[in-house]
Amino acid sequence: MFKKILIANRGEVALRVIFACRELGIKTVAVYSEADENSLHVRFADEDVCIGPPRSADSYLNVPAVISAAEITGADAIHPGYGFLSESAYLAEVCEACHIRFIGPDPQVIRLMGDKARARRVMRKAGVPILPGSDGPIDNEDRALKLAKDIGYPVIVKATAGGGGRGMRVVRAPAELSHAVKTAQREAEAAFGVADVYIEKYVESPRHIEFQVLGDHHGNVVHLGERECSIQRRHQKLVEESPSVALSEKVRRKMGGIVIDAAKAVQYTNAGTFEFLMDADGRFYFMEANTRLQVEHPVTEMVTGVDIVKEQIRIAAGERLSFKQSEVTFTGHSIECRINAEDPDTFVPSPGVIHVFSVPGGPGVRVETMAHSDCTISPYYDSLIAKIIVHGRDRPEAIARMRRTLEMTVVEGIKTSIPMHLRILNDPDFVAGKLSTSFMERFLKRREASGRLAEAV
Amino acid sequence: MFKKILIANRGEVALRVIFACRELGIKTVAVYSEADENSLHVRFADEDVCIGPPRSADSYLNVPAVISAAEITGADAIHPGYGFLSESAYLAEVCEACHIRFIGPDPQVIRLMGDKARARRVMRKAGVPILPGSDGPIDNEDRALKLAKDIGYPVIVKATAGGGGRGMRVVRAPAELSHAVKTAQREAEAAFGVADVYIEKYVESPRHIEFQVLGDHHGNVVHLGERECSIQRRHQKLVEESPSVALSEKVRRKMGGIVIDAAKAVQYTNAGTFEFLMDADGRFYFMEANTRLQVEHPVTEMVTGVDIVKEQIRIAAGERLSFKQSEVTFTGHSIECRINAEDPDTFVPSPGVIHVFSVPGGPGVRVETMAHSDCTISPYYDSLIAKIIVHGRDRPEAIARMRRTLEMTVVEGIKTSIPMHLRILNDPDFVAGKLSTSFMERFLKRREASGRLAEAV
Amino acid sequence: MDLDQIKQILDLVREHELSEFEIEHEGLRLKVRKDANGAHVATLPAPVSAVIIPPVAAAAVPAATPVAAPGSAAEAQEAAVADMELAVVKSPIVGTFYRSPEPGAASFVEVGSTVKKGQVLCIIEAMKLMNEIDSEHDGEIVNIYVENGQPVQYGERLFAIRTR
Amino acid sequence: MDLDQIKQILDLVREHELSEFEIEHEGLRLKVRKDANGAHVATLPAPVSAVIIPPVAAAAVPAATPVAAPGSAAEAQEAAVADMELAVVKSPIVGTFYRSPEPGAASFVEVGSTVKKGQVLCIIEAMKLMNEIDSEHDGEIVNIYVENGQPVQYGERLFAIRTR
Repeated sequence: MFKKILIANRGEVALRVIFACRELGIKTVAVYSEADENSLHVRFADEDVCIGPPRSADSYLNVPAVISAAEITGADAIHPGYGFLSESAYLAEVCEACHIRFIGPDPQVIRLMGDKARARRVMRKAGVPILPGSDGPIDNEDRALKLAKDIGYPVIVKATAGGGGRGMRVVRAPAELSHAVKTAQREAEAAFGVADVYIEKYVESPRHIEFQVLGDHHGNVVHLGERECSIQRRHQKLVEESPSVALSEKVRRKMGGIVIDAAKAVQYTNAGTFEFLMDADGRFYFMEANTRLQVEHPVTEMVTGVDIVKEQIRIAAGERLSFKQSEVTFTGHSIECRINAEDPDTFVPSPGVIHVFSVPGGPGVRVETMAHSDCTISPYYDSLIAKIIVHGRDRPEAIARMRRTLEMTVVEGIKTSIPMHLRILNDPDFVAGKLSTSFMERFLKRREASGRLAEAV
Repeated sequence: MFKKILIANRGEVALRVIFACRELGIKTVAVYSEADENSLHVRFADEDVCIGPPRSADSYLNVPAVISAAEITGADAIHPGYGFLSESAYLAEVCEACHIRFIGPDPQVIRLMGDKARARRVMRKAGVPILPGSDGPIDNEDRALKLAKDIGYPVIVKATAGGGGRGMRVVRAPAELSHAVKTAQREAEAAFGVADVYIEKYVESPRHIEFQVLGDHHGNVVHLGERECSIQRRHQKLVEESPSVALSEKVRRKMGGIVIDAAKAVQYTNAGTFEFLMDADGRFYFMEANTRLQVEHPVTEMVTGVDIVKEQIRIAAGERLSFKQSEVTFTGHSIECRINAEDPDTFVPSPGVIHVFSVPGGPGVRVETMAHSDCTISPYYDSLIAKIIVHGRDRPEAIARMRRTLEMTVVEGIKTSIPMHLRILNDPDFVAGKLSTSFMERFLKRREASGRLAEAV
Repeated sequence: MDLDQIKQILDLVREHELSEFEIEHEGLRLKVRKDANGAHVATLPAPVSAVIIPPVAAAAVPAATPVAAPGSAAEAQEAAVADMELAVVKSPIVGTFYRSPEPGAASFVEVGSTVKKGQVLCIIEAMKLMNEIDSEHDGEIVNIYVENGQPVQYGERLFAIRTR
Repeated sequence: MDLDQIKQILDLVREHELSEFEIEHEGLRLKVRKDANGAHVATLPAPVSAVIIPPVAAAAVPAATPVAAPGSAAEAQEAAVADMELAVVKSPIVGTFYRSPEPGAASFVEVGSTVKKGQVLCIIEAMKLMNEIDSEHDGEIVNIYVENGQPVQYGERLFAIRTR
């Protein structure tokens, strides 16, 4: 097992990794930018290294600084958390060269999954259902038009290097296609440095369903069931849950088997997530695989009892998975709300000093946060200040529990998304489990229409 | 179901009941003494009533004030929490007379279990193993001597109205008996107003094992397994866990059956706990039944997934138990540490202002507290400021999790028992599960001997 | 309000370099004045903080209440004297407040009534018992804070009596 | 009203530079006065806390560092002047600090060495790369904060140079 792990991240996920390391008896090294000097992850790591100024590009995204920090502290592994360098094949490669274990999949796998068009091809070959579309980047307008006609409109144009909603365009008629491709290419070029885009079938109001997998270095892969993350705004997830009300036990088993086969086909190791769209008829289409810990991993931990971060570390250290697929059980229902420092109506970020911070306890409540009374939420990084996760015997209990937890959460000094989350939790469609990725669009329109009346809080 | 519940308590348990009420959609009424005006339970109840000055006897123990508060707010039920009036048959009777539902067993059952000598007799009749001893109060010294001789020394003299270690004397030889009885009677008279004492066999270094039961008003009774609460100092529990390492599944089932039969024999309803001593040979002896929610109920909730407070409310409202014994499952291991505002070495209470309060999250961590940054811990009430409960896949994971949670808990401004708890968690006997009610005595002696070296924190 | 809170307020007064701080809240009145005049500090040895805390009401005993917002030290002293003439009768128990012995009957007292020590002012019903609340002062009723039939908490203000 | 609300009000009072603030609302009365007399501060040596913050170092550029704890305003001024002549070289990267080009070789600089702008002061090894750190000033090395072979963080002080 590792002696010392450097955590190349900040905020709640850095703390999450410290929890896991302490439980495993592993020392930790925090890295931090000058803006995070007083952060809890710095306080609770055994060692800490300042790696640069506040701007992420100069600190948390600075591979030489991270590697040097690992070298001068003698860390034998790096956990990248999520975001920042977590899907950097380059960091994983440098780690290999420097004999530091990268806690994540091999660089080739990260690179493969990072190329969305290539990943599609490989997944299709592995028997994973994918949306009909171009097998690679579009290089010819006529062929694109013919393909779109074969698939049937609407189609979506997507950047091969994409993510976060950039470089995407929905096309509903042939006349729009050429313009959409060009715009998407321009956006992709600007955002990712690669202009390549591909076309696939566009599914109206799908559910976002993702499967969590864990694979060790001995050929064992298990899945930990699905998460439903359909509540998104501009491709940012706001509420996640497990299990999804849309999946029967039979479908869960079937899809679980498919993702295990897919993971094995690419020799996937460590933790990963296979994201799917699910259409109104219950058909699944592979979207992409995330080669890292997900923000929403706690909902899976709550229903399975598996500590995913500890498993990541054990796997990276070469241990075998400590359980078999048949030993994975799913109990109750879990929901996560991502509490952001932002105006709940306008979504404008609200950094600043939190004067009062208090989250209630009680059964089935878990809080992941770096916030505390008298802490500063920095404007340099993303606005997530806390993840509140609840577990209940069933979905109605989980919803009731989340409501009372959010109602009794006190954050003074900055604005948070809690009032918006409470409105979502009280929405009849949400309560009925009628979810889709267009939920938020409808929800916000309804709210606008009602003239911002009837505040839930 | 009830419309509005008055919570006749304060602190974390008042919040615990508010959680349950909110999840069930029931309004709440907080009562508070002048010392608790700014408490969280007052903030988060729907209504609140000041019922008296800081002294408990004039406020939280003041039955007319509590009943009047229920009447002027129109509450249709009272939850007494634990401590204060929770085992007051009188309050339960007045509630009956005022047509307010008391959330707890019937007054007769509270009264029966409150009379320790009578409870022994009834339990023995119901087939519960009890310690050999006098069937009722001792009225004659010669008979006491003969009885003690029959039982075999050591014996223990206990107040029939007893609790909390007062009115108790261990007797190891006939010559000490008479003096011990007189002292115990004097203490019992002073503490409880009733001088009656009884004699029973004294078990050396037993384990404290208790079973949680729930009974509805339709004759259904289930047990939720056991808790081991052997880590006590002066009869105050410091660390509790579930399950006990000392119980096999077979013994759990057998003892569970016995307590269900016993509960049915006295027509027990609502939540209750049957406490046993377990000797070195694994024999159980009934000690007493607590006719209320226990401080340590969360460890049972963590391993069973049952929300005991919600069940209490549903039962009191006349609902049937929502599950059968066969549906009760036990998953993993849970430990609770009672964090007190006290010096970890001298146990001297440490009330005052908490300037900084922060407890980490992460998987399997639950915190029950009324504390927050900039809150005042009042000297008027008991020193419990937080219960930290963890759950892990097994006992070693639970211990590691509790350690890292306590290590990363920040309480500034007052002293807390956290350093002591960390030392207990690192004690080889504790880690090995070698527990008994004399653990703390040995632990503190060893510590004294080592000259207070090697602080765990 | 306890000593800790008072300490915290004094810390705030220092932190914000206030010269005067006054608060009145639910039967408590706290006034703090601080002579932060630089000259005094330089020439006089003691920059004394003056804390005026009215006698804290023991449960249910009448407490002083201010009648005017003092604008200067002299006025404050006058106000303090005025204060001492007012007694506030607070509810010693939780219950329902009744101004008359039975429905339809005349009220025990009205604003302007002259009362004597021991005279019944009202009834508070608690647990079906009618508890008569007596005046502890001779004086004149100048205020009645609670409506007939309204629930009252422990320590809630019932009457103000101008004492003699 | 709790202490937090009072604190917030006082913060507002400060933020808006109020000399007096009074509120009365639902049984609460709060009054605050602040003697913010500028004349006093100006004419008398008021007990002002003197906070001297050296110009904050932009990333990796030399910054002034105080050499003495100022005991009075006059001293502080002197110190500030002294400060301005000192440049602190901070580490622009994370790595291992080496004072000489290779083991056994002579150090690039010693305390007392005269250095010129552009002259190599030390090497910081990061990811097996040897990064030479140059002086941005002409002057004299007056302090070396880090031992040879020791790890350094981003922004850690390496040298103090008395500039000319």
